[in-house]
Amino acid sequence: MSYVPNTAAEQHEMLRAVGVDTIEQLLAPVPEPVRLRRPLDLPAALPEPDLKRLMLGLSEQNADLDHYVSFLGAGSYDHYIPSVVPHLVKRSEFYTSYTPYQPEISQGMLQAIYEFQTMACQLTGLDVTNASLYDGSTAVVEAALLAVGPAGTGDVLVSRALDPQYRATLRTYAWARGFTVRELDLEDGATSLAALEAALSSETRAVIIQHPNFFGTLEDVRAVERLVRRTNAVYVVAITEPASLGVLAPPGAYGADIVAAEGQSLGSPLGYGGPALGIFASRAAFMRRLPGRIAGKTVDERGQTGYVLTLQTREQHIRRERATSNICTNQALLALATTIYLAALGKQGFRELGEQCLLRAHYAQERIRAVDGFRPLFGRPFYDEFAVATPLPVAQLNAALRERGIIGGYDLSHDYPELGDAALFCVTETRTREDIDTLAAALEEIAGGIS
Amino acid sequence: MSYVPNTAAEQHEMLRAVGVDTIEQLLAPVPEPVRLRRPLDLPAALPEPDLKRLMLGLSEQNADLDHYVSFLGAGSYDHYIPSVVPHLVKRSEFYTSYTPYQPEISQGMLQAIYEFQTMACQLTGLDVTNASLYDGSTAVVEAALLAVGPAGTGDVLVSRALDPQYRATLRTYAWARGFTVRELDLEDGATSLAALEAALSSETRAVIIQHPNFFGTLEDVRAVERLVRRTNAVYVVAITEPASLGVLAPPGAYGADIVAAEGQSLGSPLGYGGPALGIFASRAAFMRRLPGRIAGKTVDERGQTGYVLTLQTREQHIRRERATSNICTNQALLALATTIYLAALGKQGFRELGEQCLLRAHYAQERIRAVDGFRPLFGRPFYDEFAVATPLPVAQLNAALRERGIIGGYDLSHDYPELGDAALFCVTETRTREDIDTLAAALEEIAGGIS
Amino acid sequence: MSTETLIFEKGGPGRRAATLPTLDVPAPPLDTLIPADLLRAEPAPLPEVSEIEVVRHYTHLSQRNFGVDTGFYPLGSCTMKYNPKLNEDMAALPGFARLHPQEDASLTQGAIRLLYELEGYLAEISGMRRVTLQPAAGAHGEITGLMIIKAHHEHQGEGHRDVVLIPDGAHGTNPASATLAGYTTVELKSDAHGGVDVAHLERVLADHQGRIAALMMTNPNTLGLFDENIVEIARRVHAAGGQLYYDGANANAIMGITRPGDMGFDVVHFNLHKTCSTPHGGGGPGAGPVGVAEHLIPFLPGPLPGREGDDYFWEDAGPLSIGRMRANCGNFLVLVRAYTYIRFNGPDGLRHVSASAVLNANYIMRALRDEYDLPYDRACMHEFVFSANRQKRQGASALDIAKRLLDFGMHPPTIYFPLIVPEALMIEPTETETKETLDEFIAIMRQIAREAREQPELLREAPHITVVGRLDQTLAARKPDLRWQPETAPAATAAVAT
Amino acid sequence: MSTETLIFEKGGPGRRAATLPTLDVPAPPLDTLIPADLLRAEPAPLPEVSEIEVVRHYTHLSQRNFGVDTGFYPLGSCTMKYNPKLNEDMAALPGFARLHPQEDASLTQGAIRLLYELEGYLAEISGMRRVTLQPAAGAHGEITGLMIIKAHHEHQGEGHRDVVLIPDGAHGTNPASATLAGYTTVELKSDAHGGVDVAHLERVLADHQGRIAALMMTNPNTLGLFDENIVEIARRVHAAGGQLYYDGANANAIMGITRPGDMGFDVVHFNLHKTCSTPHGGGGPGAGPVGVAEHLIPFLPGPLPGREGDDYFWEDAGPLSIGRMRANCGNFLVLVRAYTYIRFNGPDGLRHVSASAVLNANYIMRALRDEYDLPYDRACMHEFVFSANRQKRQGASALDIAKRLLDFGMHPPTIYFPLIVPEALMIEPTETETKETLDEFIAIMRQIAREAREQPELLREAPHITVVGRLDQTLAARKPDLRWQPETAPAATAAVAT
Ligand SMILES: Cc1ncc(COP(=O)(O)O)c(C=O)c1O
Ligand SMILES: Cc1ncc(COP(=O)(O)O)c(C=O)c1O
Repeated sequence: MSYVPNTAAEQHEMLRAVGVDTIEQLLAPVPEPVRLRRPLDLPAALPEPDLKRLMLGLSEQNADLDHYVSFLGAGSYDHYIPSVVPHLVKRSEFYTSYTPYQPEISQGMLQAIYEFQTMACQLTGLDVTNASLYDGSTAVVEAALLAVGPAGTGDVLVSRALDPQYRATLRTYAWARGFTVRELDLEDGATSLAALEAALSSETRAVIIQHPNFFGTLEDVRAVERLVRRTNAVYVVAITEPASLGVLAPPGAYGADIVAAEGQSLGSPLGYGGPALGIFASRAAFMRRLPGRIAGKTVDERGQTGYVLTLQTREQHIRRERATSNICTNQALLALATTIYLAALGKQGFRELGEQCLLRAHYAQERIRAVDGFRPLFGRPFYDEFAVATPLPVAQLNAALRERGIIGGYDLSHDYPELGDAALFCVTETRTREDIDTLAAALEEIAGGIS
Repeated sequence: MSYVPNTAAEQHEMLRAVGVDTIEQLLAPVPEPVRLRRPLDLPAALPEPDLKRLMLGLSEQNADLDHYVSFLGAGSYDHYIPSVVPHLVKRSEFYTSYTPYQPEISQGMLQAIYEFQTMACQLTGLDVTNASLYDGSTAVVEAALLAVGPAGTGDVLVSRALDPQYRATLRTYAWARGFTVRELDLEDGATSLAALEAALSSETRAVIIQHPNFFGTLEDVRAVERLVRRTNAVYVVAITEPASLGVLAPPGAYGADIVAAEGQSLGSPLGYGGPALGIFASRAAFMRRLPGRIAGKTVDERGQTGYVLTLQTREQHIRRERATSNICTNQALLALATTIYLAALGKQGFRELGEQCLLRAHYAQERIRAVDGFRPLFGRPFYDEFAVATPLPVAQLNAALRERGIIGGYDLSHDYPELGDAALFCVTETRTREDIDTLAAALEEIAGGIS
Repeated sequence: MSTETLIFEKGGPGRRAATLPTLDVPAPPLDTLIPADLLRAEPAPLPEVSEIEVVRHYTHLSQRNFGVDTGFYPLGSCTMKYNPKLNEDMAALPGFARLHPQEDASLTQGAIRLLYELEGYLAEISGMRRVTLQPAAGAHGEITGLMIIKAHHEHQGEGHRDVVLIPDGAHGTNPASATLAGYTTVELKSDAHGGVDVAHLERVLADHQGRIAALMMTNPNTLGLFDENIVEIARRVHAAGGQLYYDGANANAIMGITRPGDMGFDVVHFNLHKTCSTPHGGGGPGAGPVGVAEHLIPFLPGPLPGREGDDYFWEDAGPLSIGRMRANCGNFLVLVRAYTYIRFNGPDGLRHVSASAVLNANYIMRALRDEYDLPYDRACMHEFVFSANRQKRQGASALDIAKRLLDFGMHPPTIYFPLIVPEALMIEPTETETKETLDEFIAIMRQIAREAREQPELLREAPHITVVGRLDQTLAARKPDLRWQPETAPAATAAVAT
Repeated sequence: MSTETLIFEKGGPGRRAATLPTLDVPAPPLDTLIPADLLRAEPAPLPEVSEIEVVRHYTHLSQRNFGVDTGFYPLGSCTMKYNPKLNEDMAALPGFARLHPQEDASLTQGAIRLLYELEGYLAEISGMRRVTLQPAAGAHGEITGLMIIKAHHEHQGEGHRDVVLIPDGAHGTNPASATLAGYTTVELKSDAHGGVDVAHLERVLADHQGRIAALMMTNPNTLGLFDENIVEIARRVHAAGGQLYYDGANANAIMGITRPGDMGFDVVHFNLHKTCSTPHGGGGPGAGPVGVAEHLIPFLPGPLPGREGDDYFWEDAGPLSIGRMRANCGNFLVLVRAYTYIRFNGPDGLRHVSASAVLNANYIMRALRDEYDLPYDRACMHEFVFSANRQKRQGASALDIAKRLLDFGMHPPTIYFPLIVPEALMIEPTETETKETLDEFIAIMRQIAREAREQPELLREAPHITVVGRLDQTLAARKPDLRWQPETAPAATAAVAT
């Protein structure tokens, strides 16, 4: 099967017009030694009904969050997506279009990107942003690359409370590009200011913290800024949970130079981790060094307002090896989803979202800390995630929770063995009081059973 | 909550413009004695996320056919709906539009109806058709009403092998309108020709048979026609399973005057029985007596082809009490779905669909008749349904099948007690050989268990 | 975009889109299973097109259509309000959409429960006792309600009651339904206030003494006016032995404000595709539940959803029931949407819906009444009717005004209905429109009124920017072309380019 | 439709669309939980709009956009083929879409299995041994592949290899990725046949002896031409100690016909958003899996999906791995679509896809070569490049031709790429277009060629029928306006009409 419309008879007619008898003849430029002279070893084609049945079966071998109560966060967040968002994103004029290189017939997508850029600025308090990057982790990488510049050398200081996957990604790029990543130790679940002060030097090109950090803990972002300003380093704030920006001060307000964020939280499904949405915002000074595509407003020859991709001389298709980044295909459709999501929530709704996550998480922390053997690991303020010391290994705890239809917190023991048995619980607006009480009761039961 | 956009402040401003202080004042024409001075006694509003959770829960209290293997037909058929169908039907320009009374901005819907009308003619072999009726049962009613004419009297002969729900509906309308319905007895699962011959008279306005009939059995449609032609009666063929038209002769070919069909089978979800789609096709002679809306092709002042609703002088909004029917809102969106469905299957695919249902049903009948105690009730040719005598009450049999995730055949004992313990099995292209074999094995097990 | 060929003119022999399941059962020749004369000789001549052709064709058709999501749709009597996307998603849930109507009640507890609860909600909103969800649309509800009345009268031994009274402003379905139910209709005149002329009613009741079966009316009526005499009217009709039928097409004006049951009505139909915002779908499907007062319950069509404790079931109709009005339990997936809508709004929300609909209508009426004639100058409910008499004299009819609105990207109002207002423009903004949209409409309508004065030909020649211009309706009706036919031999059409 | 204001210019204070869950937990003042200086003083100034405003606004924007479902999109190098609707539905299944990446493997067996099998399919199609599904797009695949090569060389003690060879026709991402991976790039010239100039390659290899890390190339290349010397080229680069990197952007030409692995490539990336028809989404998301030959497996990023019997799991990367390329396992929902696509087509279907893509390209090339200059006159693969040199002399550039196509409802070809062809028009019809569409395109292109001769200003002034005309790119770049700001005080903008 295939989606090729033309029949054998029609293809024959076309071949005649081309002046050959068979498609084989057209393939003559492919030399015989490299021709594949057997069928590909793949499963036989399946018609749509059979395939749908197979896929439904595969999908149902997974525990979807409509049917499991989950307390996982750790970089990916389960927020409710209003029905309007997919309805509009799935307009085929959007999702079947290419990058809007022909502005006259792409005003819809271009205007939506311009709106996305505006909202990203509104949330972060920064001046400029682009049309999206791959995800939060690569956005952090791009921030570091911007900071180290064309030379590609120097130090990048990174909090150990930056998402471990982001740190791993950054290390990979740093190794290839040739700059150094130094990790900053933690103190009570936040970046140690002493460690930062000690690490700063004239070689420091960037300081990267996450806020709320990987533990959900709020960093002392203003103190960090004061220290960073002693050098010429770029102050990068990573955000994996931008729903927090409903209530937390915008990074622009506390001096961040760049925000590198993961936007999945804002209107895109979890999707087992992808596609995700890299958001990159910065001060105006970096405008001509930004990675990725940027939409701008202009006028047409008739004087009408219109939108185009602009500042393209930063990009690979113009600058090639001297481009600020190699990104080409990005995550435009997720940027569109985020734009619609934020428009739907709006000024008031987005604030309430931030509040609800915060309040529910705090209620959950209260409930869990009341269970014998569970103890908050850190004393600092947090947003919608918090780390808890557990009376048994988290793997064991979570296995017992799974039997009750609950997906427990993220097991911190792999990434932070020094914390002992510890889990990171996330509570968004989608978790009801009942869900939380059920979790607490289950923890009680499980912990009780072992003691 | 509500979908009202204007805020209290904005409504206030509007009230000022109207010249009143409160909406209450605008409601003054509603006299006090009939004012409702308490809130409606309804459940409190639910925000979208809570409501979605509630609805998902309700929906999952039902056994959907993605998760149960079903052998139910009896008027509603489980065919595979290609993904393209809902994708296109859900274009909001279609589903949020009203009846296309303003043709200049409704060419999409009007052209689709014109295509629907064409396809309905192609399938039935008749000349004209309308833009849809409510469902198959009311389409049969409209056929009878057309036959009895404005006088509203006379006899309508109806096969007892017409869907029992259709007969019940027809009886209701006949009582109100004042014509007589006489039911024709059956012989080996088909309309008795002798009974028909005996019942025909100068009072006979219509003869209504179903083909394939309620038992899936094929009627002797040509013999019926010969008998009907001895009178001036209208020969009406009802069809509940139009997928059969992929392989069966079109009713126009064997002399039917009217086809009254249920179109759900062609591209609409089962939806617990509704919305359904009434298809009504007839010979050209009845064109100006057809019920419902009709789209026609014409030209605009610039000479361009365009489509309009036409022959409206038949309709209630023009002719009021002398209209051919009272129908107004119809099932346009389902007609659109059917049009897209039939276009997607196409000439070849629709024929194959017909073949597959037929072949799978025959395989199933073979398998079931091989099970001890199960015996086909009738010896006549059938399409994708067949009646089987069962060795235990069908209610009991089906309860046992349910425990195995199987939804058994339709229990015939209520509508046709004379048949004893008997079930009507339906097998469409969506039932695999494995499904059928599983059913046979289950029947064996269940029947074995009782003997 | 300016033309789109028919799907039949696309593709070519052998093309196809959908694929069927792998055939995994024996496939003997069909004529060994079925007599050859019952088989189709040739496949039905359906289109032969590929998937991309199907998709582009119907995408293009959609682009030639206007919906609520496209723009303002102030179509009086039709209540073209915003159709919530949530409701679409709920109706598509497999547990609703992939449900067979003959499944055992034990397998459909959620569905029956939803219907049971919806029945209760509609009863409460209308002030009725029980509600059948079977009718597929408003007109279907009408005939259902009238049959219930007929059965009631027959049961009372008053089967001779054969007259149904219908106000002159009524929708065409009212008289058509009455005929279909075997009744004779008598038209009631409107008074100078736009309500039922009570004196005339009195006369008609006297003229048809003993024959009055029912009065059918809407309130607010099709002028958007609330008939203040309703209690009196009800009293008189009841006194004459008639039943009161409420055409609920205008229920968007009254939720939580007043109830037909409290006004004295015995039967009510809803148009859920209006009041509860289920999409009109280009003409349907809708749903037309019918509520009745206590004394009419025995005559309801069946079955009805029932409940005992936590168990939901279908209760067969009793011996007095009129019987079935259609197969199965109604337009279930439409009912799912209506249920979702009611649960989303709640009691306060529904009242806010109606109150806001009334405000929006009055706002437009007030802003335009200097430019357009207002035959009944009173506060309106959720809609109102202008007459374009003045513009007609200036050279532009209601139709011309409607067509001119198309040039501004707005759907026109309903025109030439109700019949009692010459050059009627029936305007129903609904509650889901913003003040800005209303203001824009007002500005455009003022501009059009000015154009009617200054250059009426601009209106007569409108629309100017649509994909087609005014279409020849006469030709369409005189030489009906109702289906495509291959122009010459079928083979020739196959090669026509996309 | 001719303008659409920004979402920020709509609505007004207090309006909102989405509703949040009922808050059912205690709600102390926020500043009792979080220090006030970490809190936002004012809510972010997002739009304040109702649901109908959101829906109409983005519906209108969509109507101002062109997609594959709208019409022909012969955009060279981008493979704008039909995006099957089935694939969209499969990616939306809750069991895929509502899955958290940190769920235990025991809860995600279906997902891991899908990825495990997809890896196998891609390995077979490319002739590679293992494949990482992590990269988010082609360019991300490129840098991943180059890092793998770098790690390999370092492991061999050849970390000094710092030169990546890139043909002059290459896509811009190739050199950009090489820089990002810490390499120096050297451009390879094309020969008169449009392939790599083997003599020049020889010289370059000699000039940079011991420094060659890799050659990156596409085959068919960006001219749509298959480089017949590929085996020889591979031999020489390998002999010089370099690795061969295959840019798979053009893989739509080769499925089942030839395999990069068999040509001698060591690393391959796929653009699933091209070859496997996952939608481009107006610029993304895509997916750029990278396959490698046996010797490079240890360097792949991790984790990789693993299997033991019926059990699927994630296998952590080994000690030689380059590490992570991003968070989580890749653009999973894109991979679901690609998996569905491969299973639908099967081995014969995929070969038919590529063969048909090749046929369609040759068909257009042949039909238009008398009107447009064909710099390399050979049978092409799935795309080809014309030069509009002739038209340029007549007064109409490649850009003008592109803009003129818009007037006919078609998307233009890629223009001015590859850089080695002046006034390039790069045409890739893909296999999902009908003969009729190709014929229509041919006819339009012939008409445009005639117009270029006879009235070039028609082209220079094109497009004539789009919602906006040619836009001022210079202004956009000189005075960048990259975000909306309230014009005066925020309060003033709230009243702007829709
Ligand atoms: C006042 C009135 N009554 C009855 C109807 C008929 O309802 P339906 O179209 O649902 O059959 C309508 C529909 O337009 C109406 O406006
Ligand atoms: C030849 C070629 N290489 C690489 C790329 C980059 O791929 P992506 O856009 O997926 O990053 C493209 C994309 O257009 C391309 O055409």
